[in-house]
Amino acid sequence: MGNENNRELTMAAAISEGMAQEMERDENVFVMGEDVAKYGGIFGATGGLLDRFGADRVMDTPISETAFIGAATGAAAEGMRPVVELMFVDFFGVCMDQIYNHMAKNIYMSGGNVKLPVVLTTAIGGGYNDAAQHSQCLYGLFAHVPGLKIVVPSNAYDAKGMMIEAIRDDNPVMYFFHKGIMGLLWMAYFTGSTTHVPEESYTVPFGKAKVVREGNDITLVTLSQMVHKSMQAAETLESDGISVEVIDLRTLVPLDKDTILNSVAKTNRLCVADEDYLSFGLSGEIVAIVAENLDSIDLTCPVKRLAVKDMPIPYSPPLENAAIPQSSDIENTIRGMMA
Amino acid sequence: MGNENNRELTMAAAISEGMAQEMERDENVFVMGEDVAKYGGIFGATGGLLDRFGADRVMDTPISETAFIGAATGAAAEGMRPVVELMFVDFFGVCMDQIYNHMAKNIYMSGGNVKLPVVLTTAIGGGYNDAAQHSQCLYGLFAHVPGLKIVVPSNAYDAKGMMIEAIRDDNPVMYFFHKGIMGLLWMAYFTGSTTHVPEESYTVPFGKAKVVREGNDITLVTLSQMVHKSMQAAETLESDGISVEVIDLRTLVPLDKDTILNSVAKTNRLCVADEDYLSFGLSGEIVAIVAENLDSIDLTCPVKRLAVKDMPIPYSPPLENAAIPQSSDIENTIRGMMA
Amino acid sequence: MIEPTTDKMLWMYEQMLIIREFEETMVNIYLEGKLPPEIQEGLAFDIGSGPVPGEMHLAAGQEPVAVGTCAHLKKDDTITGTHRPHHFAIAKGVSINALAAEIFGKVTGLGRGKGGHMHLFDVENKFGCSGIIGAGMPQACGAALAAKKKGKDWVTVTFFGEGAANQGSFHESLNLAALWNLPVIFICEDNSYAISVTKDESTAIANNADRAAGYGMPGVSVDNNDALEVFSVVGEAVSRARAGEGPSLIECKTDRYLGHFQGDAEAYRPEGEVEKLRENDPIDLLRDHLVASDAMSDDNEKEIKDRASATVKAAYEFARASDYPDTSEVAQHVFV
Amino acid sequence: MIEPTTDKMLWMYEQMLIIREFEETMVNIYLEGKLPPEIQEGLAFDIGSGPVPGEMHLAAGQEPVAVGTCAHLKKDDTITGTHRPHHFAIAKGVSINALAAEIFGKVTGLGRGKGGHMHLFDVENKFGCSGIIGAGMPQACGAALAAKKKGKDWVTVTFFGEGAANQGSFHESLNLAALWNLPVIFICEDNSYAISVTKDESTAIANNADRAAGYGMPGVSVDNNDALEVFSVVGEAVSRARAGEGPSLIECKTDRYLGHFQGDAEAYRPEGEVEKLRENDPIDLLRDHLVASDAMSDDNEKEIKDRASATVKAAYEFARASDYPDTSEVAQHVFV
Ligand SMILES: Cc1ncc(C[n+]2csc(CCOP(=O)(O)OP(=O)(O)O)c2C)c(N)n1
Ligand SMILES: Cc1ncc(C[n+]2csc(CCOP(=O)(O)OP(=O)(O)O)c2C)c(N)n1
Ligand SMILES: [Mg+2]
Ligand SMILES: [Mg+2]
Repeated sequence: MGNENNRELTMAAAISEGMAQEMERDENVFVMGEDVAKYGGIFGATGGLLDRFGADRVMDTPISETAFIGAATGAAAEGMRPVVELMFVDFFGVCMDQIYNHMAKNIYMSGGNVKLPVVLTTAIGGGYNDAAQHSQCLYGLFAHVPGLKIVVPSNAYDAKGMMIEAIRDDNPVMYFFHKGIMGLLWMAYFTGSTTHVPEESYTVPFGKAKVVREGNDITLVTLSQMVHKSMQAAETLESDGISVEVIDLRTLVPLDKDTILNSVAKTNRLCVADEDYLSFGLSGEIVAIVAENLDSIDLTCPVKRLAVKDMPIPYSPPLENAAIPQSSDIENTIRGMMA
Repeated sequence: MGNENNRELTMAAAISEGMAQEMERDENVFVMGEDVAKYGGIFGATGGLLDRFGADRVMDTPISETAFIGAATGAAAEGMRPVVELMFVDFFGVCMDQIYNHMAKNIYMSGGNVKLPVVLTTAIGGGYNDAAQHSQCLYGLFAHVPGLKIVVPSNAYDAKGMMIEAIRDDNPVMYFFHKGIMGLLWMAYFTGSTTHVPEESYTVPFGKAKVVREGNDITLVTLSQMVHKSMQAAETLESDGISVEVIDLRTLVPLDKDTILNSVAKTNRLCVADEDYLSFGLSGEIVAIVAENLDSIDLTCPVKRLAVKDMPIPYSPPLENAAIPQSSDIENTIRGMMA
Repeated sequence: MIEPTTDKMLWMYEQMLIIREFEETMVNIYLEGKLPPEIQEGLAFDIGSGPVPGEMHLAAGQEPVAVGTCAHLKKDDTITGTHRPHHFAIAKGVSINALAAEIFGKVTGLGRGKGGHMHLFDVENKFGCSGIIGAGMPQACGAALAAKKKGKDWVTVTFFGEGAANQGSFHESLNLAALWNLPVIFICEDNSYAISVTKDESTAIANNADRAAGYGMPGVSVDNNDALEVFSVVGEAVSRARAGEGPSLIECKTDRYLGHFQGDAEAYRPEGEVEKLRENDPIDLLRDHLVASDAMSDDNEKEIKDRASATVKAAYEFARASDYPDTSEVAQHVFV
Repeated sequence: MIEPTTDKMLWMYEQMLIIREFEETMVNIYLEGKLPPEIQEGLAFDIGSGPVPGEMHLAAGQEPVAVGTCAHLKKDDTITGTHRPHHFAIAKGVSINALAAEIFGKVTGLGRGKGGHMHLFDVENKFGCSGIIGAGMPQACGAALAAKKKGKDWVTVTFFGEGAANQGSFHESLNLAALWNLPVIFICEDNSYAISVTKDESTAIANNADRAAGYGMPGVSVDNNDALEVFSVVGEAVSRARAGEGPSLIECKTDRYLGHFQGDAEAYRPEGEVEKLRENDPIDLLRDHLVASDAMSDDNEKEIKDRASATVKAAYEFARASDYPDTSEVAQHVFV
């Protein structure tokens, strides 16, 4: 912490600070979910809120995701601004109807008459051996179905700004935080995710990807925790004279196609590094965007995608390690593309 | 009908015939779902089965998709071979956890010890103004999550053979039939879907796409009802001297990459025509497969994708017509690519 | 027994007439352009043709549930309805013109034609519905939670069929509503059928009202499809909810006169069942009560009937005369 | 009151000892390599390190539910368990070696290391479980349906927590089981907590057993975490199910001695609560009963205890000594 100008926060603290500032500003904002109150959220995203705002505004729920996530939609339609947590994204299957057939579609089906200012937060990602039902990312699946804005921060600064932006949005926003960058006391994390976070309220706009590292030889498109693995790989590759441009997508809906296209137009090579499932998802979309623009872009070599190769996430440490792309996989893939 | 050698069946009749022959052959096969018995399935996929096999083997269920689809998994684990219907794929959100966290993952999580011979059938597609919650395809979403074989027939011959193949498979198979090719008496359909169907039992293997029309100028990858729209477009284009190769994917998992790659290597142009949502889904995957092979494939022009452009399906006829790709859209797109 | 005032009763009667006429007129409108099937040889009917394509679920016979409930509701009270939503919408005060226009897919419709008949949203009158079975209950809990948080005495009513009562959302929502003491009233429209599946084939017990005990809330069953009895039972639940005394579950046995959707061959229905049901028509019942209690003269009756007919006629005329949305609207309103 | 034979009682006692030792030994194993966190400065603990990474839910204190139930089950009977599954697996007769090896992620594990502690599958002993709350109940209905179709007298038991009882799958499954008269027994392990959320904060009524009436099935509550009482109540339900008389709901109040998962700081627990709970330990209770009824001598007791310890020790040794799966296995078994 120390000096305010340099104040550093974990991503978890940044998220809860964003929520707190909006709760302060607007009495319609409230938080609900399993273990969000007394426990402060299993991954700390709502830490400290109960003490500050009380049980009426920070509500623990039964294990009834259909009911309470549907209730968030119902409350939002009446002018409240709920922030509701689905503890792990892996549990979406018990409540997907409320999410994608209602929260995501009611605005469109009403011809724009209904407003649904709801933020649905959820924990994603593996790397700590929680196996097939607790390690998925699935942001690509939610980006695929229309009507949800999809936010996937990689660091504390963005996390706070995008949380505030999300709460102020009159549309449903799904907000995905990767467990391995929250800065938890009980899980190893990429320290690059703990950053300077201004105390004052600020927003980070949706639909603007960030070039987190400039480079000339290849464009590496990535997001969430994989940004940190990508940066590690890029640093190693630099010492071998390979200059990697790393793009942090930050939001999937809206998607910043221009930043991707401009970069690939410059580097003429594209690699996508993703922790979601490989086929029919995020990585294919990024590639397709480039392939649709091959009149203005030359590719020096075929594109490459790194992702979970269409298997459930295995539990056993060596298997999980093999299933989820690692820094070294990114490195090797890019070396192969430069050969 | 007429002569057996030319016997034609609608896709609905072909599907129920496939089920019936397997029920005859194997007493472990049974059918359950909402309105599958007395009603014969809202889209006729189980027509006639109740009369033939009785209420113990053709079971109407309550509107409890989580319970009865989960029960299908539980029964399959004990050696039964259930065929279970989710009336419209659009309802998956009330039971997705049972489908994707259990039916799809239990085999893997058990290290291959559990077998799950279950077929989950479901109706897909729009074109008859049933609006945002009853018109989706969503096969791309299920192809994205690992552990489910994904079957998407476009005609009666394939439908019967793939139904029998599905029932005999020891893995969970999701079987998607498009309402607009079932040959229903109450919904206009593409008559090309009603085909000759042999009376005897036969299988159509998974993972083999079919070149349903050969051509040299462009490869048009498609599936399900969109095969028929594609064939219409291809015929029109032929009269203008544009030779379109049309590929019917038939299954998404496993996906026949070779047929796609071989075709595009020949035509040097790729268009994907799909009725699912555009972004982060099927069409991107097909494009990515080609973009990953640009060392052996030359593309004369950027690829193009036709799909539902990331909006819920609107009800109003002119809007629905604009939302879902039509024959004329395929035609125009391909003309543009040849210009 | 809570008795409605004469005015309320007359309102209920008129609303039932409007609903019945709206639904029964739709039976014919729906067939326009579908029969004979010009679209394709051999077809009996084409669901995707005519001025009103797609599925059509009508509520003729089920009017008592809608009017007996809505007679207690104010504009600020919320309703979440079902895939069979017209009667609820009309009784709640949703513009019948905008309702009809939505069903015709016109830009003057409630959702500019985007929603269609199962997806009606009226922000002003606080009405919504869904084509997904059981989906309204969680959202109703949220609306009720909002009222509580805002310190208002607004209540929320959520309707669902007896088929929907076996969907998981029922259980989760009733528990949540009771746990949080929410001002929400769960009203089960029990018309004995979920498409072709009878209640016996779907439900382990005879009365869904008995499930209320599993949530510690009152559960009442109304057995006679009588608008006055619905009025009485719902009245008590609304008072409880407004007074902060929490949720209730009410089950109304009622009758679906028409097919599950239009085009339903109803092979699953016992021969003559509908004719029997129609003999105890709830509109006649209320009419007789009004006449017997001298609350309605012959002139009154004629006036009300004429007005009801005119209302429905005007709505469908408005719908027909309206324009389709421009196709450029297709990409609008994914987000606001 | 159904009384177990002495042999059964001794079996129950030994199983409880094995389970307790298995769970309490795991408390320490789990911490290996996690403390002090060599991985990263400032970290208190690293969940992803050590021989047993990932979440770990232990059932110390909850043994009576598992053994009182499994004392009635045969190999051909099926169990679907929860995210807290070890006690059920052990009592059902799943190989404790293969169980331990799975928890260590070894190729000799039940799922060749692919599943992990929440995802244990034993086809031979007909045991499965899931990390998703409430997910076992529908699958249990399916197993029971299979038994019925095959004409066997097999029963299925599905366990779930009191937190899970508010998940929609509970409602759908109980209704389906009752409707189809399935040989399935729903056993709610009520340990008062769902992570940090107490039963009062999650459930609108005091006893989940009371919800059975909503499905027309018997519902019984066992209040004292006594293995003998669980044995008695479950025994009746198993007999009913085997006789084709349909499903039952049983609620067992029980005690979770440890955190929800290992690493849980348990700030939500009243000070001293666990110590209080441990004073009425169900293993001591059964021991005292065995001794008082002369069913177990001191020698017997020692022998049983030693055997239990040896069993657990051998299991963990087996697990440690086993190999990890080859990484080539990662892509295997998506399909069989
Ligand atoms: C989750 C879900 N499952 C199935 C359906 C298909 N469906 C539409 S209406 C209906 C029957 C509903 O029965 P009920 O709740 O009794 O209402 P009713 O039609 O009798 O008014 C079914 C099964 C659906 N729309 N949503
Ligand atoms: C559908 C779903 N929601 C939430 C969770 C997260 N979760 C895991 S255990 C648990 C508490 C379960 O409580 P209970 O059913 O009482 O079982 P207990 O842990 O007490 O044994 C929760 C909320 C989950 N695994 N699945
Ligand atoms: Mg009904
Ligand atoms: Mg518990």
